[in-house]
Amino acid sequence: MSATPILAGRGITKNFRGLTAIDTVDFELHQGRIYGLIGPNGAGKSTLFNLVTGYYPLSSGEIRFEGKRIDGVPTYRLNQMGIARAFQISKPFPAITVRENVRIGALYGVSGPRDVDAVTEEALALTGLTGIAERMSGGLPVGNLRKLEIARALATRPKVLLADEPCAGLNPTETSDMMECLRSISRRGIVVWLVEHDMRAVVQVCDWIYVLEAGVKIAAGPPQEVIRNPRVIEAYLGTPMTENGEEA
Amino acid sequence: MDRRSFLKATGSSVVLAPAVFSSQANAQDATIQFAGSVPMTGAASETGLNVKFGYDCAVKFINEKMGGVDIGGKKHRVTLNLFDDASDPARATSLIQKQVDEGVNFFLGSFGSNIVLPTCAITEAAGRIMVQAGGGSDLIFTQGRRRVFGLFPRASRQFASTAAMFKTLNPQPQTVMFIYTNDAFSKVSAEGASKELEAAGYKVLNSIALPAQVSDVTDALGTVRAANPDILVCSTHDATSILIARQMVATNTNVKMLYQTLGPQTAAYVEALGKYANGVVGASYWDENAKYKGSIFGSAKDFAEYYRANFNRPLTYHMASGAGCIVAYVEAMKKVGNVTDRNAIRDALAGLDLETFYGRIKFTSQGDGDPVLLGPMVVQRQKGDLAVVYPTEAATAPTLYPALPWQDRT
Amino acid sequence: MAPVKTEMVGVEMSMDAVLVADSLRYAYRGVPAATDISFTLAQGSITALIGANGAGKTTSVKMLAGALLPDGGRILYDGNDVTRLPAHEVVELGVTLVPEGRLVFPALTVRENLQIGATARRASADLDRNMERTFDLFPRLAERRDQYAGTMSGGEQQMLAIGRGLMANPRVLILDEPSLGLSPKIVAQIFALVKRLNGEGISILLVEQNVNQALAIAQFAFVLEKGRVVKSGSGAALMKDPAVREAFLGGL
Amino acid sequence: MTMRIFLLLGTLIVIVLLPQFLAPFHIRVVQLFFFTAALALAWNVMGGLAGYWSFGHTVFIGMGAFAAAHFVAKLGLPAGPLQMIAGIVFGALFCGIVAAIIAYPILRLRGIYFAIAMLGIGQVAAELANNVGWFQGDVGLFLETALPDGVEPERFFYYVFAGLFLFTWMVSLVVMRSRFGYGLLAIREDEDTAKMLGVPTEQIKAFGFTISAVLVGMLGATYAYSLGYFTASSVFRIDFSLNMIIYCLIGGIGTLAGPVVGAALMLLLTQIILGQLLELHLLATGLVVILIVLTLPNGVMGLVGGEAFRRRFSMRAGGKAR
Amino acid sequence: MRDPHFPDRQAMLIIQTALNGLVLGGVYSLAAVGFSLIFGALGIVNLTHGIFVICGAYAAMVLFHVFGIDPFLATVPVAIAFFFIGYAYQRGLIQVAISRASLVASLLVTFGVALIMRNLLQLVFSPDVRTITPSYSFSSLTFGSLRIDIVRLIAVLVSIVFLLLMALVLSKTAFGRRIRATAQQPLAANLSGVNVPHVLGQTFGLGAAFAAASGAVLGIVQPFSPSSEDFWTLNAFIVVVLGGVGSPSGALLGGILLGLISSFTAQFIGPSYTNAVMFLVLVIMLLIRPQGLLGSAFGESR
Repeated sequence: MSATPILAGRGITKNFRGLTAIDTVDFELHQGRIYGLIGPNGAGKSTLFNLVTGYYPLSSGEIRFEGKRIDGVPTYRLNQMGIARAFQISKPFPAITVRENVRIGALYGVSGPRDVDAVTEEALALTGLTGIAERMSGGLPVGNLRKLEIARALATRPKVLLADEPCAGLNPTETSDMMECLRSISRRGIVVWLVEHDMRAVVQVCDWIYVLEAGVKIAAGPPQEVIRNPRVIEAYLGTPMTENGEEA
Repeated sequence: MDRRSFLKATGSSVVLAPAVFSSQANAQDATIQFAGSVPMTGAASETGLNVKFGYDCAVKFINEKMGGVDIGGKKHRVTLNLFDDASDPARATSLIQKQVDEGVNFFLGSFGSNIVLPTCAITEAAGRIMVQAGGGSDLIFTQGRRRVFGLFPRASRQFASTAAMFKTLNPQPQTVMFIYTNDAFSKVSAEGASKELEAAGYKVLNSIALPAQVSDVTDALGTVRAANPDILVCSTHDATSILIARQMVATNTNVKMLYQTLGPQTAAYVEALGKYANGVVGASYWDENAKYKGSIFGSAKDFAEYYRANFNRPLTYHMASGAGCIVAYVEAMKKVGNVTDRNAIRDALAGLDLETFYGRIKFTSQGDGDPVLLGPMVVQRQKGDLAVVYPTEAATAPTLYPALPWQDRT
Repeated sequence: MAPVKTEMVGVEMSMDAVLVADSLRYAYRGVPAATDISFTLAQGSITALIGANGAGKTTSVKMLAGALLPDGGRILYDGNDVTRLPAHEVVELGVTLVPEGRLVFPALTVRENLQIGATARRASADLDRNMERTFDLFPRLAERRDQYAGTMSGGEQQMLAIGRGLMANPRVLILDEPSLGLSPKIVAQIFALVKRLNGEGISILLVEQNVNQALAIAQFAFVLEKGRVVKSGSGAALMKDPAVREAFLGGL
Repeated sequence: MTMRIFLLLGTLIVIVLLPQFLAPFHIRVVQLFFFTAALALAWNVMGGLAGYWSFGHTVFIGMGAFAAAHFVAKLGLPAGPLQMIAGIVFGALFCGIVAAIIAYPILRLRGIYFAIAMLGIGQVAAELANNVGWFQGDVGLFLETALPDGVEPERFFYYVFAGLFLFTWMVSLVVMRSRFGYGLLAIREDEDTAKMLGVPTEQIKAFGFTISAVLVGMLGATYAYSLGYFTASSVFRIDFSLNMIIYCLIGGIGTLAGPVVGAALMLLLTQIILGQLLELHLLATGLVVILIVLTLPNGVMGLVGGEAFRRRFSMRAGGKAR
Repeated sequence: MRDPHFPDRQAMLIIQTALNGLVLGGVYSLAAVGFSLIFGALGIVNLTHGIFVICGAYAAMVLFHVFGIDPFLATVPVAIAFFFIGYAYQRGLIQVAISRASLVASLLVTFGVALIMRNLLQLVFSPDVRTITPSYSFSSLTFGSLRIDIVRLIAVLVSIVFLLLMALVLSKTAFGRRIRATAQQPLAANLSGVNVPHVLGQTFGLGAAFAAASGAVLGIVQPFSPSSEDFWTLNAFIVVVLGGVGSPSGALLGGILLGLISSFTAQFIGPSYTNAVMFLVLVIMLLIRPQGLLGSAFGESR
């Protein structure tokens, strides 16, 4: 990890009315990898993502994207620079079609010349949504909503994709599909950072995992290392796990 | 697809429109067609309805009692086409435009200068005539219009008779204060009165403008108590007048004379204030005891009797003014001898000088009512009834001045 | 997978069926969500409904709970037709659904949330006793009884939602994805709790995406696909079924 | 494509020739239709596309009218078409500038709060226009057009409003097809998500708001010209604001045709009702509104956005009411 | 010219103005209670609110003139009657519109009903201005040079009683708990055994009852006519937005704030600017604190 990280945070802290939600957290994301972020409910995972995407201002610390300070930059600008996010609770634009949803991502997103139609179709194809592109997104089942969430983020042509629980509510088979999708996104040179509770998925797909508990980073490292960390087991896993991420 | 549905919409409105707005332009020879709008709903509706009842009363009398009116040797019946403008000037303009386009020649006025002004601009531009008893704003008459007549003197001249009445009071009042609603008519009339009174040597202490809808005048009354004027003049809508009077009683704000242009004449005012209405002074443009008479209706008393026999709404001067408009029209038509020559009828109206049940109807060269002949009488609530206190020759009772403090009224 | 015939499903445990879904149908604004849902919940069992997203699981349990009126079919409870009963009357009979996504009342305190759970007449007399039991089951809720539910973490909210369901004194508890979005440690606690409640005599209908763990604790399970029940059997048997493994267990 | 061009040409020809076949009052009704439909379309840019429901759009009708009247008075041009164009352009520009200034603070509000804030702004402007002597809102302003000989005012304003309607329609069409329009749509659907997708929501809302204000200001100034004389109460009217919303809702909010259809429908209905049911016209109008809501829920349901207006309490998620 | 009593007078004027404002504020709060509840708990912007208020005034007027019942006593039967009217209205019309279309449809439906009712009131009672004037409506309390209209004072007391009642019902009773639960999560409330349609109807009925009862009192305070209904709807709207949606203390605070603004503007700037200043404060308030002074009593559910 010698090169400049594409996205890095140092000393990130966030206070809400005296409550410290995130406490001096550091992280570094490098090109070509898939990262995980795990921790108990309420540990601050979504808050950290909200800080990185400029949704909340930092209380202290700094975030750098490709070496440039980006804390304080508005959300849409960050997206135009190349940071995209897929939400935990799917937030499709319900009253328009799947294709239009993705198209909005393609129309805006990273600035510069683009072929909107091509980008849209590519994102649809990559997530396997081409077949239902004309359906209203409001009535889609959870699995397709998660894919739409990813497709839309992808259409903004990001360099970094933050995915907040893309597998919540998916069964193991659908989870595997989603992981495969994330891998192919990663192969296109997009850095993926993933919040996920499905440990089997996390262990299989991630190259590096950060663990948060009560706003504090308690562990970071390759999956096999992290799942054996007693503190992680105590705080998060409950029981030791096999190297596949299944309960031992 | 969007274009298609748009086309459909446009098309259907075109197809439907003629069916819907069947033209009433072809007035038959033996009718006189009057039209216009009045506020039957909305803020001005209380007085608006009064005026409408006046119009209705005149039409009913001419058609039923007189069996029509003889013009150019032919009996003419009167038709009346009134719409509700809901106290909304824009709605009124569209309704008037509709009637102009349907070929109506003779318009009756709505109530409220803010409605009369834009509507008379339309009738004037189309060369039609309007005789009205609801718009006193100077602007109606000072913009060079030739076909708009008002039965009332313009706002700035309406206070002449009242100022003269003040001169008769003993002890002589020294100070006057104004409260007025901030609309075209009330404002101008308050300003006109203020000038007139200052010229007559009274001290005008203060003028307070109120918005159209008020829920509290306690603060204004505080100012009144602090200034302690001899006379408080309110140029306000009837609801506001009631509110002012009631709160004056409640906060024991006493003046030697409370003068309210609109309010004391109405039944609602008496119902609301009961004994406290006694002593309040107002303006009235007509009274049934006045000794006027004319060919239609006969005397003022006859009008009052006919009205009461046929209509339930309590009689106020607005009914007489409304009926007076139609009487003025008909008298002018009788002179001309036909009901179609707009120009001749306009000239006849402009030259009218004729005694009617309403008084001697004569317009100034600018179209508003003659300030002397058609200016208001001063009335006062006395023992539950409305007494004329000025002009002296028409007076039915002397002015009670200074008025008793509120708590002593019976 | 071929649809299972309705009669076949009911037969093996019709003797002690507490809740029966018979050919239920439902469509949202013309889009079918359930076309032929038939299954039974045996008295005292844990029964799982599994299936892909959009297969009609949530629609099915909402119909059972009275929150959706079926377009066709019947629901039997203790042999009585309850198809057209609205939700609050279904609760009165002893069937409670803990909905997907928890849906706690965020601006009510924990205690108030639980009090609402005891709205039904069948439960109001036992309010205090049930409140104690819930606090015993979830010490975390007892600690936070006067805190607003909206300020709690996802795991705590899920516990509150289940606790609220228990306040209604249910004979049948329907849990719609209780493990959704929860960390492995909490998920384990939830499944342990489900077993414990079942041990206390409550029949449990479990909708889960966490198919491995659901099948591990369920005596019976029904597999839904495109709005119909296509397979049924014991949890253990389905776990071994290759088609089920292929479709829901990630092929492992 | 050719089909569309034919349709467009046909529409244009109909609009141009229509007055030849109509009585003056009918011309006036169609003129009123152009005016209200254009207002509804202009409101629709923010209300329908972005989901920002303004309850006070009449503020721009009033501001446009007042700005135009005071501007031409200052300018001292003789009454005539040139003066009128100057007045209308200034009225529109003035509204645009005011909208651009208030856009950032006011558009931070969402849902019902934005709606109420706009209502408040409308009321403040109306009260000031009515009570600050300089504005002359209480005594009224004259805004006259000297027409060439032989041109009747209703015909003249028919063509003026037809032109403005077509202009507003074209602007709406361009907006809806553009990247900017998709941005508005994204804001309506979910503003936070839109930000995450790189939509510069602040700028887009402000721009949309300004466009809407410019269009309404232009229409307001023209409306004042068509009245000839107006007071504050003739142009700052809450019912204007309400009508814009109701026309859009009834026709189908967020679409291009909806506001136009809604305006045509309601205008026809209310004209009939006003003409035929003197003392009952409020009652009849109320009944019509309720019946439309109950029988045409799809027209009304539209594509409503904004959290405050989202469906609530229909727990059965579009299912049958029990 | 120097006024020797200047400081004294100025102080008394400020005190009198503040008193007037407080009292007027009580009147505003009173008229906003029902609106606040319906808006807060059901999310319905009830454009029929002013109609309820005016109907309450007319009902009290009839009871006063025909049966000689004091308007303050009349609040009780009026409230009971309007509870049932409100309940039937919500379940029979508003809820139907909401389930067929959307929540926003309720806005249109209440708009339509307001038009209809206004028209009916005009037919029945004529558009004339009416008042209710029991003997005490002309009395006032006097402290030195300070004066307070006694009717308005009673109105303030009644408004405090109403607000306390509403606060108690919402926070302390099982019924209030059900209202709040339904407001936040209707589906979950239903699944917990709450008869949601019934509770929605009851909530609306309660709001209507408060509105009509306040109308009975307002009828003594100031003249009314069918066309004054929109004034009360608009005022209630402002009060609620200022104070905070659905919160009884918010309604009180909002009303008093509005009353003070109105009173001080009338005294020191001019009565014709009161509306302008009121709305200006509303807009500024929205920009600074859109949730109102006290926030929503029903959580962040809207």
